[in-house]
Amino acid sequence: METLELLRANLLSPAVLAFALGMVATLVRSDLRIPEALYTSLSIYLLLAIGLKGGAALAATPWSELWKPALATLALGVSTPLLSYAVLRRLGRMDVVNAAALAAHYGSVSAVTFIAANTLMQSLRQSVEGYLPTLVAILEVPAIVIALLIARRNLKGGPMGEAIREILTGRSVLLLVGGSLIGFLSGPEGLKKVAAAFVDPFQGVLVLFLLELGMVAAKRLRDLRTTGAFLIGFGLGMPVVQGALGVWLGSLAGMSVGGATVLGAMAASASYIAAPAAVRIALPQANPSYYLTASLGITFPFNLTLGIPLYFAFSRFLHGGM
Amino acid sequence: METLELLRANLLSPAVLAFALGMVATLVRSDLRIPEALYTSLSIYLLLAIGLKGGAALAATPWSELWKPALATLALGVSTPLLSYAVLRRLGRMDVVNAAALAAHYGSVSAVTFIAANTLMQSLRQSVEGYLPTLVAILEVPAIVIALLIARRNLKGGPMGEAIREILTGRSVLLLVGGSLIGFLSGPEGLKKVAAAFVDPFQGVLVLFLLELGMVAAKRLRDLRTTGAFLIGFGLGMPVVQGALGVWLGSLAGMSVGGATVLGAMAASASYIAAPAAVRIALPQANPSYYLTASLGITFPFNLTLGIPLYFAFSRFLHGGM
Amino acid sequence: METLELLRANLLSPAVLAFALGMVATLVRSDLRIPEALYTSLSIYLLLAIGLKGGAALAATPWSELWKPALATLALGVSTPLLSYAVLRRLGRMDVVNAAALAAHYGSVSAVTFIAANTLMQSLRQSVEGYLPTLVAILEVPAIVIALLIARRNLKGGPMGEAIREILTGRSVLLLVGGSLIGFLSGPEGLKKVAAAFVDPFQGVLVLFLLELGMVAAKRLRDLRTTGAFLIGFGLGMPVVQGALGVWLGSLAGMSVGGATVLGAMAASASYIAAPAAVRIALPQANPSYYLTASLGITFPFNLTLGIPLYFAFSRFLHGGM
Amino acid sequence: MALVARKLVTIIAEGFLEERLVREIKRLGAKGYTITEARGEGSRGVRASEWEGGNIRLETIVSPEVAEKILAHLAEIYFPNYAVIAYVETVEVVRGDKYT
Amino acid sequence: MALVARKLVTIIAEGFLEERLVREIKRLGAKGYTITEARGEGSRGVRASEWEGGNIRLETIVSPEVAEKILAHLAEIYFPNYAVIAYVETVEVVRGDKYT
Amino acid sequence: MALVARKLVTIIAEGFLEERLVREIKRLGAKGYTITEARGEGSRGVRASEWEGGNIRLETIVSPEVAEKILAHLAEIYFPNYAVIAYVETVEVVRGDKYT
Ligand SMILES: Nc1ncnc2c1ncn2[C@@H]1O[C@H](COP(=O)(O)O)[C@@H](O)[C@H]1O
Ligand SMILES: Nc1ncnc2c1ncn2[C@@H]1O[C@H](COP(=O)(O)O)[C@@H](O)[C@H]1O
Ligand SMILES: Nc1ncnc2c1ncn2[C@@H]1O[C@H](COP(=O)(O)O)[C@@H](O)[C@H]1O
Ligand code: NA
Ligand code: NA
Ligand code: NA
Repeated sequence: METLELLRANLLSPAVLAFALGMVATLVRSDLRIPEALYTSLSIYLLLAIGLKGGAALAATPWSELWKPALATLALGVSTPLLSYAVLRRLGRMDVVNAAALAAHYGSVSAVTFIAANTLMQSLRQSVEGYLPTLVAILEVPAIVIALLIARRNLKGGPMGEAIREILTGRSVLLLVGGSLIGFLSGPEGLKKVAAAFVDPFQGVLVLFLLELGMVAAKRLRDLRTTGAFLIGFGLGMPVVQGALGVWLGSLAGMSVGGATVLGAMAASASYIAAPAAVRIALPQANPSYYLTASLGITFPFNLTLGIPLYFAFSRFLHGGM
Repeated sequence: METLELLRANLLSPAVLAFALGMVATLVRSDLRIPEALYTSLSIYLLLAIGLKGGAALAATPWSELWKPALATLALGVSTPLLSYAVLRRLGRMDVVNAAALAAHYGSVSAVTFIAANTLMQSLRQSVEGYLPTLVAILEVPAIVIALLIARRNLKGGPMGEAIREILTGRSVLLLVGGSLIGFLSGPEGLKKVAAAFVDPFQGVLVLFLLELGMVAAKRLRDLRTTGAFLIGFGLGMPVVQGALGVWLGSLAGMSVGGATVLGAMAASASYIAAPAAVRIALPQANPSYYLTASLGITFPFNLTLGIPLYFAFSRFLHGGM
Repeated sequence: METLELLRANLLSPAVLAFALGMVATLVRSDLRIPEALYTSLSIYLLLAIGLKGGAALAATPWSELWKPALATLALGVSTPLLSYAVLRRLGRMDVVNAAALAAHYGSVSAVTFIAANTLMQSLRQSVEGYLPTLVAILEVPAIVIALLIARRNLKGGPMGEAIREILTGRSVLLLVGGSLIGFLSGPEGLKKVAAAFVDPFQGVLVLFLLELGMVAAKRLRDLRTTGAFLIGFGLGMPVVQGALGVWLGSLAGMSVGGATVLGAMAASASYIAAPAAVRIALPQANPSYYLTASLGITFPFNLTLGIPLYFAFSRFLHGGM
Repeated sequence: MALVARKLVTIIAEGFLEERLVREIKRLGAKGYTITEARGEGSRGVRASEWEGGNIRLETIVSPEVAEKILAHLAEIYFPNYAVIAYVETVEVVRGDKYT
Repeated sequence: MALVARKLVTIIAEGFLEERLVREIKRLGAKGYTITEARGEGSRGVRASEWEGGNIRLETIVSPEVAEKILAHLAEIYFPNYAVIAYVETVEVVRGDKYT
Repeated sequence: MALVARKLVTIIAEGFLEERLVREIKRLGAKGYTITEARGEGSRGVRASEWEGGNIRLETIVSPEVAEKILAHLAEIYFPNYAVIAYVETVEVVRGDKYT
């Protein structure tokens, strides 16, 4: 499949189109509102479902196959926040607090970008490793901790211990890890029992969720004027760099074309559930306009539309394909 | 199948029975409450699902097949509000504002009645045209605009432009049209991916929605005393006239037995999502007791139970069946 | 299957593990919150789904097969609250009001325990009688009325008539009975139409519900200190006694191994939807810490984890198995 | 803009009391009310409503006499056994006759 | 702790008016607002919003002059045709300049 | 009906502060509180909580001394960095000892 054709397939998938519809709804000031309870319910569902599926797959994965990709993920979790921080301080001349806050977001991972990457691989009939959700759990936490430590070294911030407890017990880690354990312990047999709720309708539920995300992202775009050109460049350039890094490390660790693509998308993505919550507590002085607009208004739509196909093309290239 | 048998099949369908259960819940003053978030979520789901399915079907419909039914629908959208208005002014001696408000409701269309008609056709194994959801989108808007223009000609009302913007960007038009576009662009292949969420459970979700509608309709019935006998007659008679007109025009336009029935049900139905929102803004002086009680308390239950089977019988008759 | 193996299968089912995850979430003070609208929606769904399935099965059950189990259930509904009351007054030296309140809870039935028992039977491939949901409806009401009458005889309480109306029109009875009627009237044909929403995803939905119940139950456990050791013993011992009684009566009435197990679990369970609502109105002086902690914090987790496998073992024993 | 003083009575109560409270304040003379969903903690510790779905916060603008009657009624019937509190303050409204 | 007196204006209105009301109170000088979802009953009986999703309860802390302007505006535009009520009271705040 | 004057402190804050605020007002002497979900806009423009699920509106009836302490605490810890506002007013309650 040509790269252009690939792009077309991605842009015309129900999920991406629903995201666009959400943006349109906000731009034309529609009275469409996704109830907050629905939004929260969908995010609980998606996280738990990823966990369940991943855990059941993990039960069938030998440790020998897992440790290299896990290490690669950890390396990403440590290097990407440092990289982001350096770029923001040196090139962007940003203050310590806001640079650290952004680094926490870009080092961590967005669960929805992860899902979108999986979905594209699936519709391209590219098989991916079953243990990938475990990698999401591994990637989510370290970056945030590292970024907060950087800020801490440079100034007195909010309560650090509380922020770390918040990340570890936060709903996204809890549901991912908890769901994985449930999937692992009850096994493929257990997964089969709940598949009609957690596996089959998954992609459809994602459509509803992206409708809402589109509405939120469009609201963020209104802040673009105040955040400046550098942040736009950062929000578009950083994912490409980190995505390439992720694909490359994943390939080194022996992952498949599809698996390395998904790892690349994970590295390229910026967190907008776990990170904002932790940053708001530990670095209350940081300006949310910066980190929310960049991660949700710029990087997420970029990855969803162009980024993931790009990482796939790169992964195919690294694996010797075209 | 005999008409009586047909009626029985419709009345004993899970959807109609759930509507009845909802009415009972209100009448016995049960503490059953459908959370507003669930109600809103269900309506978003239903509108999006209709759109998706319709859009995917549209992708396979040649324009030559579509234009006649589309024209018939437009004719209904223009003629039925004028007809309603004339009846209400002449026979009902109603004032301009309330007559125009009711005309907006009866000229527009109720998405749930549309779904119920489809559901009955499906269980009778009557195939219907896939482009029907497009007709719903066509029928929804014009009647409201016309009715507001009538009122405007006769008196100074609220902000007209805002009311029209409200209709066009309102959630029901947005989700129907947006969903159709998603379905159209991603095609049958895209629909298949989300079928486990948007196609298979559709009828079950409708059951939950009708449970809530039954509760709301029963509350409306309490207002019957204050609205008077004429409105009851209007709420029962108007759908029959408009339904017959719809079936007839649909048949003329070359639609199938099932398709003409559904178009009839659409014409017969009175809007209770888009129209009340627009009327509340453009004609705040109109009395909601009138238009909500008539459309939701009288016409909707009538169509759901007796009306749709009646339009089907008429459609069969027109198509030369028994 | 050995009893130990059976226990393991139950403890490692997704549903029980989700309950445990919910408890963990509360214990580590996670920010995970199940929106109240989701919780309410799930409980509406579960009750309606039980009713629908049961009603459709009932349509195929001859009266001759039903009357004995129905009588056994009624006997349980009358005897278990009296038994509980006697134990609480004699052994626990509890005051009249709180003893009656607890008796109402333990005489009535918990719908979720009922579902959990069904789920275990299903994964053990034990067929159960289709009319069981009807027995739930029969068991739910009498105990509450009897307990309130006991309290009334001994003191002046709140408005008794209102409390009874509240039970009969309460959402759990309404949805169970209403759902059964819908299932009964629309028959297996009707059920098939809504199966993709109400049958297939049922077990998955249960997982989400138990996640929330685990969170609530863990909050209850914090009250254990104030409620005292006797209540803990009561919450663990009473279900065993009543469960054995249920299994025995069910077997006498000619029910299958699986059916008698489920009836036992029903008798063993303590209500926490219908009973608290009624007690709060009729006996406002009763202390909710007692009845909610015992039923939700102790007895429910006990039944979910150990109780149901125990009743199954006993049922197998009574039916001459091992 | 002629403003008139009226009493605003706020009642915080377990959710299941809603229907009953509304009936009773209407009987005592309230011409309208507004309810928001709430949650909270007080001296009574755990309550059934915690499981049953939270508290309600009911506001009603009334004349001083009706306010007095409502408070007396609550103090007699509800304060002993139910988790209910209430407070009164003076507010200014346009169209004072709407509330009496 | 230096406290300053400000006016708290509370508006209860049909939900679909939210966007419009917010725009207008800002234009009249409000520097912020807080909204909670509400439901209620008043003299007007049944309303579209009952079906459309309830009322909102909008609070805004403003100077006495802005409070006056908001009430006058409501009384002119909304009270005749919409289900809207409003009341004012005096509250004390820290950092009074935030609200003017 | 003997009514006693108490202070009603209303705090509007980003939702994720709930747990912390409740802990602290209890420590400062509040005997109870009521929370409703809210949303709003103020001088601070966009905030994390917009995405994280809105504000809370926390009410607590306390003695004048405790009210003073709560406001001072908020002004010191929260006003600089978080989207938090607070205001106080006097209300009348039955059973004044419940709140002190
Ligand atoms: N001091 C207080 N300030 C504000 N709300 C309170 C206070 N005390 C109690 N409440 C509210 O009133 C409800 C019942 O209180 P109680 O009867 O003391 O348990 C609680 O759930 C709170 O919502
Ligand atoms: N006396 C009152 N006290 C409190 N809220 C009221 C009162 N009257 C009306 N309301 C609220 O204002 C809304 C509109 O009232 P109305 O315009 O009288 O129908 C109602 O839905 C209530 O939420
Ligand atoms: N003048 C005001 N009146 C009412 N609520 C306000 C006002 N200013 C701010 N708020 C509320 O306080 C929150 C935080 O305000 P701020 O810190 O100014 O961004 C806002 O989200 C509003 O809910
Ligand atoms: Na990343
Ligand atoms: Na129509
Ligand atoms: Na029982």
